Amino acid sequence: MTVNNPTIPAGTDPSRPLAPFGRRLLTVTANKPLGAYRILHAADPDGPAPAAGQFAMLAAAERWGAGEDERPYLPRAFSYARWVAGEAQFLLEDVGPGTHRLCELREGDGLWVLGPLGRGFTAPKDARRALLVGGGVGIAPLAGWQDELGERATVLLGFRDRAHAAGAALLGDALVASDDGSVGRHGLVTDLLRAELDRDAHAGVYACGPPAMLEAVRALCAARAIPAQLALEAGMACGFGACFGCVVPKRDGGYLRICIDGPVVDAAQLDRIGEHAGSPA
Amino acid sequence: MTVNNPTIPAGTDPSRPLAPFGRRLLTVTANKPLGAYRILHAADPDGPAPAAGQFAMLAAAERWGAGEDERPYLPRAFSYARWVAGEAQFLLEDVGPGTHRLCELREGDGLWVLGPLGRGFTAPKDARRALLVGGGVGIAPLAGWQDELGERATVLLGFRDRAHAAGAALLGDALVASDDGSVGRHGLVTDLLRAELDRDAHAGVYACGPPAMLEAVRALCAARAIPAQLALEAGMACGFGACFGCVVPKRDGGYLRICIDGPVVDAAQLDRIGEHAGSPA
Amino acid sequence: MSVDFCGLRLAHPIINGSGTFDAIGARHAFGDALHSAFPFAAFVSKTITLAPRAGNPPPRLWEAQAGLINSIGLPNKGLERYMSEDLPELAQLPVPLITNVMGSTAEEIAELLRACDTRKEIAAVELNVSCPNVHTGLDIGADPAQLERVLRSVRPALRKPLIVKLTPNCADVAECARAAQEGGADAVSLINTLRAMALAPAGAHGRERSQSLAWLGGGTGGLSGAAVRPVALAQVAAVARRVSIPVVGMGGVQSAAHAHQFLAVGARLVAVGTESFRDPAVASRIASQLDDEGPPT
Amino acid sequence: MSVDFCGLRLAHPIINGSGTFDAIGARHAFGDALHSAFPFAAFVSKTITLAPRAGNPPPRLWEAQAGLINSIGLPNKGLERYMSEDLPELAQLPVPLITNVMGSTAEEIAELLRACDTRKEIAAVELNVSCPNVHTGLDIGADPAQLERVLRSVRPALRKPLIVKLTPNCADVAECARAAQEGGADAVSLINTLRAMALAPAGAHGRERSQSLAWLGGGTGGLSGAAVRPVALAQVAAVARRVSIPVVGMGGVQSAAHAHQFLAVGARLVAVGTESFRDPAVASRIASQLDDEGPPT
Ligand SMILES: Cc1cc2nc3c(=O)[nH]c(=O)nc-3n(C[C@H](O)[C@H](O)[C@H](O)COP(=O)(O)OP(=O)(O)OC[C@H]3O[C@@H](n4cnc5c(N)ncnc54)[C@H](O)[C@@H]3O)c2cc1C
Ligand SMILES: Cc1cc2nc3c(=O)[nH]c(=O)nc-3n(C[C@H](O)[C@H](O)[C@H](O)COP(=O)(O)OP(=O)(O)OC[C@H]3O[C@@H](n4cnc5c(N)ncnc54)[C@H](O)[C@@H]3O)c2cc1C
Ligand SMILES: Cc1cc2nc3c(=O)[nH]c(=O)nc-3n(C[C@H](O)[C@H](O)[C@H](O)COP(=O)(O)O)c2cc1C
Ligand SMILES: Cc1cc2nc3c(=O)[nH]c(=O)nc-3n(C[C@H](O)[C@H](O)[C@H](O)COP(=O)(O)O)c2cc1C
Ligand code: FES
Ligand code: FES
Repeated sequence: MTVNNPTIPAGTDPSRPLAPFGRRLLTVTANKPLGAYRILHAADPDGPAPAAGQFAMLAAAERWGAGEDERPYLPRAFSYARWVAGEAQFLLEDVGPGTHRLCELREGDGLWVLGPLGRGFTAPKDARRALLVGGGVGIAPLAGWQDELGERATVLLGFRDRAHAAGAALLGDALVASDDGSVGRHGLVTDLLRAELDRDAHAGVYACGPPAMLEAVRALCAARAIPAQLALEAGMACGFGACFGCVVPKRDGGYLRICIDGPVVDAAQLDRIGEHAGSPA
Repeated sequence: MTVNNPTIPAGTDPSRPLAPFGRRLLTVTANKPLGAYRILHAADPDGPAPAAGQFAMLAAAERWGAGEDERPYLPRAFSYARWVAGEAQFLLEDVGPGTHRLCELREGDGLWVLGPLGRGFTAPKDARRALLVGGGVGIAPLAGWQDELGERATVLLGFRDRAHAAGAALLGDALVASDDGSVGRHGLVTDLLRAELDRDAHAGVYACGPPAMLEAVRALCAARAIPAQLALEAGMACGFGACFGCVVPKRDGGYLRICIDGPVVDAAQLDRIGEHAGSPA
Repeated sequence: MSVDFCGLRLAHPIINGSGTFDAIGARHAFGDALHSAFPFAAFVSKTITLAPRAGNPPPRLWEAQAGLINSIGLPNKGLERYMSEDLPELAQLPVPLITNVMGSTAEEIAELLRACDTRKEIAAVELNVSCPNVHTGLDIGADPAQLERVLRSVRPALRKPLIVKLTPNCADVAECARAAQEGGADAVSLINTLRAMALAPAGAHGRERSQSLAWLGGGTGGLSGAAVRPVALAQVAAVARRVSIPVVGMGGVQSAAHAHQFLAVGARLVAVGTESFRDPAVASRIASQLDDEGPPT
Repeated sequence: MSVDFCGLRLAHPIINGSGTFDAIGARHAFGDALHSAFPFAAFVSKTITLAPRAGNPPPRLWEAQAGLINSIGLPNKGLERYMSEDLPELAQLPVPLITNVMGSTAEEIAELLRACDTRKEIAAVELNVSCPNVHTGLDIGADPAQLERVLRSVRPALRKPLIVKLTPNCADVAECARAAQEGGADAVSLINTLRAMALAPAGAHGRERSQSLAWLGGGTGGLSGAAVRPVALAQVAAVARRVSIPVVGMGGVQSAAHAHQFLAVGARLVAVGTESFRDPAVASRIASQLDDEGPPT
């Protein structure tokens, strides 16, 4: 019931490139501020290119409970924001010991990476346009997806304030809303989404952000029968299906493990999205 | 039986200046290599001046299990090598995670210090000369003691090899032996001691070093009825008498807690010195 | 460094802890590479119960200092679908399969054992008498007399090696192990997780004040990982001294040095659990380092 | 934030764990400053036994990941010298004194309690039924029925509050707490250390190969400190739900936030143990931070 039964054999699903077995040691090539966030770059010359929406489990090579232990103890999950020419990019928000440690990393530091993991976005099967809806640090997986979709994609982003809205620069050309009205439209990104759907409902929605936002997107799309793919988040220990920790309830009972059944999940599979599925921002 | 019953009321024993209650945050002013060792300096403007032979419990302010935990978890004990004009000096040998972390500290870093702790050396009551006998990193407490005794002190030091023998520079004018013969006399520091005692037995011995060395010193002095003060070491959790972890067996049964009954102990109180009392070098 | 374990010839002494590696799930992540580089000398499945279980509501995880608290709640497909859906896939693994089962009565356990007995894909059965996350009413594993009685009654149902996974949440684990041996166990394994709890951090994201204090959806959970290793080592040592059957030691193993310690106090095999979450391939590294260094002296 | 505890009015809810602070020893280190800045709202002495005990041979300590394993072995002067030598000194402390005692039979315990009963310096007695370092033959604290029986028989010997310090190494600590309450305890305290073990590191300095594998002179020891906090919190919560008498919670408390957690799950007082080794004054800081923040909500 909680186990995914993919119809596509492992290794042939384009939304799911496989990870090499075992974590690998990459080198940080840059770590730059972007408003309230940071963008961490790591050279990944041999790593398979991820699909947009996939993620990796990251841990700093030093001072991350490796051998002699501390908290952070387990690796942390991060969406690939982009993967360009053998370099992975991650968008980080410092919310606790793990993200804090990663935010500190400097060029040349070691980074343990297990990935790419999970299932990414899949493109609309018809000519409908793609609405990419991101909230806070949840904009990360939309960057690579926008790159891939190109002109078909309209990007709607929401942030709490100006410092966070600076993160919008990660993507091209986006409509922005902010909670405090300091940047773009004063209000929620779901207001932007409603307006877009009112204008033209022949769309597919791709969303990532905090649980309340994803729930609003889900409800909005469900009410209008618009297909939506939601990139969920949940506390993870392993990232590869081993711990059964990262679950979200399915519409028809039981749970999905979002590390292997997601993180990108068809909204139709879900019931109301609770507080424990969504990015922390 | 294991509790010390000092005849001198607390605070009036010159070999035992009191520590302020609670650890205090000092600033590292220097950390320099000395052969295989390092000398760590920390500004201690308000700290009471220690007696030679006293020690402090040290922990780095960052990355030392403070709040979010790791090993090193507990503080570590170090003899004051010197305390000059409000600056404490410690001689460090990197033998594990705690000493490693301390060896890494840089100027400006924070250092938690609890001290001065324990009972230091006491000067010979008559005109006899003082023989200071140190082995490896155990030379540390002899530095301040030599400063205090001045000309009365003859210093004999033993090291395993040339890199360690460079530590002899911590003290003035010393006779050196090395295990590999690379520096000074080829042999043990106890060979030097035997020769000195053969030459002039009207002496008091002050020794610090690995257990086997201290045991040899003890046996030598006991055989010749020469008074000896030994600065012992043992694994410590607290340093102030709380945990009963740092014990060495007493001659007449029971144990001493070397953090409050020592670390400097009259050799006559001890039986054979086992492997768990002595510095690691 | 091949090892004999209850008549099974294993390539090395490192296996996985039940519930800490899902060979079917992991294949979605790693593809066939998982099989060609399979890290464990035998594969232990997650606990299977007669009826399907959804498991506990989230959150199911809490990171402790040098440890992990989980409150997974034994989600599984139930015996029937495990047999029909999972066994064929697990049979493709390059190593022997140990199926872990749990039942809350002797009848249930006997039924689970009988089912395992008939399937040649299963090399041995591990009986979980210890999971602290699920309230089985009576925790048979903590009471030696009851444990022995139950085992005596169910043992005839299985003609394969039976490993009893003891609970660490008991007064005298060695006595429980002895009872397991008397009751017919061919081996014992330990430790399972220590009963533990975490509170929601003040002002935790999305957490409303009205909700219960407990962070985990299941209320309490089980502690694993580095933090429990000293407890695990003491329990494994005590058990190995008391029984003559082989012991599978686990709890916080992170390196070959740790594995050595469990072998040194008398374990025949060592299982890696939480550490696989930090690196799924860690067990291979541990096994090959053990190999390089030879058996511990 | 003053607290009523068994009729004692305490300035705040933070006390020390038995055996983790020696107010007499510490005075040699800190002098009178110790008394003027005394960090605990009551002082709990190290366990006292009828006869003097030397304690275990060294080494007695092992640092674990985020924890400490000790094998001290309850060294103490014995009841008589405690009463004659230590009590007068401890009576000078600015806070009430709780004397911790341990006996291996009901008779021994009754004798200890009777002796404490006569001395007005002693405000309350804590009975240690749980120390894992010493083999008392029967570990009365782990068996609820036996615990209740012993307490019923010894309780009349003491007209002061009796705190029973439970053992965490048992199958159902809440049941043991209930038994303590039935047997006449006025409060329970927990957790004591978890039974644990450490092996000598390969090639440890000075350690000869021929010696036993165990690092600690006492063989096994008890784990305390941050690593045990999740286990402690679960046990304290379970006990507080089961009994109506006050609970003293401890195990890995390092900060006011941690103390809050124990209070939130139902502890009346919180004891600080191992963390005092990292900073002897930490309990003052915790108490004043609790005070600033007011009672937990
Ligand atoms: C698929 C996926 C993709 C993600 N992508 C990104 C991304 O691109 N960028 C990004 O910045 N983040 C991303 N996240 C979120 C990121 O993984 C978390 O922010 C990170 O794990 C937090 O770790 P931390 O140590 O910094 O904070 P933690 O302290 O571990 O936790 C942060 C939150 O977890 C809870 N928490 C607090 N303490 C604990 C504890 N002890 N144990 C368990 N939970 C606790 C609280 O709700 C807290 O707010 C993603 C998550 C997932 C699952
Ligand atoms: C009074 C006193 C004065 C001292 N003065 C000095 C000094 O001036 N300079 C100096 O360099 N050192 C001094 N020492 C020794 C110093 O305290 C130790 O070297 C230090 O504590 C080692 O800590 P670590 O973390 O580096 O190594 P650890 O790993 O803690 O231990 C080093 C040794 O302890 C044992 N050990 C290994 N693992 C553990 C463990 N997990 N738990 C417990 N023991 C373990 C082994 O025997 C090992 O060789 C002094 C000690 C005392 C008691
Ligand atoms: C997430 C998780 C799930 C677990 N599930 C099971 C299980 O289903 N059955 C079982 O017998 N043990 C289960 N365990 C216990 C482990 O097999 C193992 O006994 C324990 O985690 C100690 O080992 P470790 O510290 O190496 O993880 C689980 C442990 C974890 C962390
Ligand atoms: C070194 C040491 C000695 C202890 N001695 C005793 C003792 O004599 N009597 C007792 O009841 N508990 C004793 N304990 C247990 C503590 O009182 C406390 O229950 C336990 O350490 C958990 O708290 P902590 O994690 O804050 O240390 C001792 C603990 C330590 C670490
Ligand atoms: S994170 Fe472990 S199963 Fe998903
Ligand atoms: S180090 Fe704790 S009593 Fe000496």
